[in-house]
Amino acid sequence: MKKVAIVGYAQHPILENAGALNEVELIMPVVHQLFDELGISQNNIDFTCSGSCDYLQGAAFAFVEGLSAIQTNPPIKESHVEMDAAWAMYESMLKIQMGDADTALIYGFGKSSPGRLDSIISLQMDPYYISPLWPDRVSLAAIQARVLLEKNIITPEQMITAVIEARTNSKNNKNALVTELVDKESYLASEKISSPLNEFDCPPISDGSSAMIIASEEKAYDFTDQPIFIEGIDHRIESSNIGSRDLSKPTGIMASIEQLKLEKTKFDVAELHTQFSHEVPYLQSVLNLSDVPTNLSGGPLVGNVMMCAGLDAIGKTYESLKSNDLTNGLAHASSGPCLQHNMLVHLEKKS
Amino acid sequence: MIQAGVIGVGQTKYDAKRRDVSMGGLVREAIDNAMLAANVEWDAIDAVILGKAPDMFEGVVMPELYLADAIGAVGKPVLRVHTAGSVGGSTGVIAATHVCSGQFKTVLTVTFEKQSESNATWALSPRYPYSPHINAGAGGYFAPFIREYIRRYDAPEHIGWKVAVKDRLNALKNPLAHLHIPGIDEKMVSDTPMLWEPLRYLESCPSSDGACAMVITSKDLVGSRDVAWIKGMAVRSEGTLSAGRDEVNPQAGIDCAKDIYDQAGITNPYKEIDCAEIYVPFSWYEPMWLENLGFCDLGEGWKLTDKDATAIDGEIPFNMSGGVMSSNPIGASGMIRFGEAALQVMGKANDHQVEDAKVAMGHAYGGAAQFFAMWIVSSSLD
Amino acid sequence: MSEEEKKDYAESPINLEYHYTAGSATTRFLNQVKEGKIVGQSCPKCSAVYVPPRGSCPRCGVATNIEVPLTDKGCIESFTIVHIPIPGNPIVPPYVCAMIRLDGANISFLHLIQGIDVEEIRIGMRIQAVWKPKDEWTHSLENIKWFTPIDEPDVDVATLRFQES
Amino acid sequence: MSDQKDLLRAPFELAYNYKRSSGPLMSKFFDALADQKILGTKSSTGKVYAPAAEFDPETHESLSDLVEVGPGGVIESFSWIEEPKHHHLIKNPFAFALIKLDGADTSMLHMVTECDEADLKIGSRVTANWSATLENRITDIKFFTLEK
Repeated sequence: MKKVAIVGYAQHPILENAGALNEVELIMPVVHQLFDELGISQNNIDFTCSGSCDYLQGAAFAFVEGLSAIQTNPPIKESHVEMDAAWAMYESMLKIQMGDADTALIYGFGKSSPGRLDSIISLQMDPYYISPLWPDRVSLAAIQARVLLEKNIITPEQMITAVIEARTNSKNNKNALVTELVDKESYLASEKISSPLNEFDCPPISDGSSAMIIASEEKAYDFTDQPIFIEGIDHRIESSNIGSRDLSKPTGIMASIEQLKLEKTKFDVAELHTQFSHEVPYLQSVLNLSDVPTNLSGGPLVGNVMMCAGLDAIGKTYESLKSNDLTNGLAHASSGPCLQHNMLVHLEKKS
Repeated sequence: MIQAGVIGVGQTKYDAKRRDVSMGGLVREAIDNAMLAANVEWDAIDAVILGKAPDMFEGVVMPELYLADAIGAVGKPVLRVHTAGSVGGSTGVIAATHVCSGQFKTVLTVTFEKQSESNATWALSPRYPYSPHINAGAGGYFAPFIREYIRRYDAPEHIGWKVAVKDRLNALKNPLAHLHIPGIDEKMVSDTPMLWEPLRYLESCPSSDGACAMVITSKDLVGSRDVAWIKGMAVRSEGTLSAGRDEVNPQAGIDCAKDIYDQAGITNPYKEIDCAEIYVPFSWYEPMWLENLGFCDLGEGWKLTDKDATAIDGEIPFNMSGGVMSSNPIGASGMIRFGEAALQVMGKANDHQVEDAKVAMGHAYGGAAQFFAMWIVSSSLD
Repeated sequence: MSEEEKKDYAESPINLEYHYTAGSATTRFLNQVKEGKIVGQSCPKCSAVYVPPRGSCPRCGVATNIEVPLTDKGCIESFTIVHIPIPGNPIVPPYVCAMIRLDGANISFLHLIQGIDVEEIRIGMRIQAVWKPKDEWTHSLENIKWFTPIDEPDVDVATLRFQES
Repeated sequence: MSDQKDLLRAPFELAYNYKRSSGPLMSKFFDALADQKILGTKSSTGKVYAPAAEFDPETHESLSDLVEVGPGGVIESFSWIEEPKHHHLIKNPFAFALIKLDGADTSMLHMVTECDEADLKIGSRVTANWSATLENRITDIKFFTLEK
């Protein structure tokens, strides 16, 4: 299989409300930042792919508006997934592997501030049996948290630790939205939103955008001396019927671990698309990351741009490997309620 | 590059309201038909690629999550594509890309729209603050480009009626088509009410429910099955409000067609392509696309239509299935073009089969005539 | 409920509330529209002028950061006559919806044409905005009631096509 | 970036009454709710999905064998909302819960109320309460309450 590497990544500062910026104004700065860093332009890009969700802003064609941020004269090879931009990266990688492109630009953008994310996420559920009950995203996550706590797969202390560490790690992340430190007392004093989850267990409503450039092995070295290779990548979806899933057994992730032969891989760093505190210890245990530095960026708990946060996990892992003496990184992207659809990306720096 | 082919195409019956099925039931109907045609079981499917137009049509956000069970994707990779009206075509391209990349052997791809769940004009352009009440629906958007085409090349008005009749007569040979209008003729079309001048009611596509699925596999797994080899595929996009765009003859369409012809080794599409399923949602887009896709010179498209070149027994048959003019489940409409092209070269198009079709083209476009997806399929690999 | 009356569907109401924010380029533009002025934005690279501006030139992929005051005169690039009612649109058909190309702009936008027999409307016809009374002006192009033909020679629309110099 | 205070903001609403047609299987499920009955589907492996699933996520088969389940069942997990938000259908404290109905192998997401958080445990038994007006929707089950 043709090798593909990440050669650049840029992230817009995560905002509580990016109202002053339309789609174009949100996307253009990160794309330009990336082009400037690499000294290239859209003319160097063979394929462009984006990830976004119309319903976040309530616009029927948010991605069409967004495309105006990109130079499209002459017309470009371009596509769009109504998913986290991690999947736009996945599609772009396939394009490179089939030989239709050597380079790809990926971008994602999301504005959760204009709408009510709780209601919007309810509409991801089964439209006959579940959506009409309007279950909010926190309650759905809380149902999984309670299963994990009840089965002693995670502990309340681990959730507190996840929150405290996320806030502490936000200092590593110049784009983090939430940087205020939290201690155990204030955590415990916080009111539950949907028990067992309180506000600290949940990600902030966030607006932002991110962009990434990937390239074939041959082309990658034209951009950088140190490309970070996608050594393995796999994603799986689980049932839409959360009542038929064992919420303490991540069958999709386990299948990906087996597919990628990750059981014995020793990772140096990991970034997980864990939107809620309980997901951090849960996935650390599933992915065997107990002694691996995880979410050094603070992760989604300090900034959670919908449709970007998965790509950001890959981007942050890329940055960690690039700027440190590290070799193997694991990134995780997720979609849907209770970690329904998960992607694992094994990134490697060649010596 | 790994060579790939379509081994199964499955479609639903298209209708204004498929109230007899749920959304899951609708997509499964197409999938069952595709897998039966391909003679594959679920364990052969390595990934599922889903496409549809805006989520607002059905009010389900990111529906691959809800549809995971219905599309048989549980435990597998699934990708959801949305590229506006071209999505059916670009989903086909991305599905084939999964196989051509070498990552997957056999993939299932499905696209759908259940427009009866809401109202298309509402779902496509809800009213936003600060924007004037100018929205006149998709027809209102495209009609000025059509008028400009007519002006530019001095085309007579009966051309639009002629396409409307030809596609609906073809639809009578396709039991799955939404519109079956026996006895349709140019007089009937020209007697229907004007909607968006110069477009009359019967010169416009219907709003349909339906789904289309395909099974695509790599060369080594085709075996003795009937197959449509994918000889070329491409996508192109250009910005909506870009200075210098020619909406009548978009550069993205020209470039996309050239790309697939180059891949397939086609130098004269008019001669070398046996038939084509082209995205024609309004009658006049047939002559416009004939020119844009290089089947003739600029200004000559309406003349080809006028001399019946696009009839099912003509030089370059267009939309033998009845086309978008006869069935339009928006998210699936592009994939129906791709799938019908495959059926033609597999010799499986039944009553609307073009005799001896060996090379066929599938085409989709969307947005403000700015997103394009196309492919060339062939009965032989060489 | 009799069989005939029994619906084959159930209604599922979905009401989502949003706060629309216009973004920087649009805000700049609409603030001028509120004052009865039309100010396009031009591309620093290819000089194309956009009205209404969205903040970028999609030809070049750069921000349109140069303000270009325009008049309210232009021509009809193309048009349609809408004969059917559109959900959510209060205008009573038939009405003329035209692609308006203002003088000095390099893209067109849709607006209404009135003040002429629909039979006489032509591509290339010169037109000018008819504004609502000043006290009704808001942040919307609806401040222009419609465009109406003016007595100037038609424009060859082929010359409207933007060419990079 | 323009100044936030100069920014044009306005509320708007995306509102539509979607028309859900539920197909041959789920329509039987919704019709049964009118008789205060809850149906599940049995797969070829013998597993019973409730509410009646159209497709088996394990075997991918289409399901058609309907069996009655509930109306009582056991809470498999829940989240407790002390202060309901605007979009919630119940305005008093309530839980979203996964409820494994008697006779089913999978759980149904619904709401549980008329109790305190402390009353609910994983394993608590609950039973369906019915809405006075029937709309052929999942809300025809009003909510679940603890079994007396």
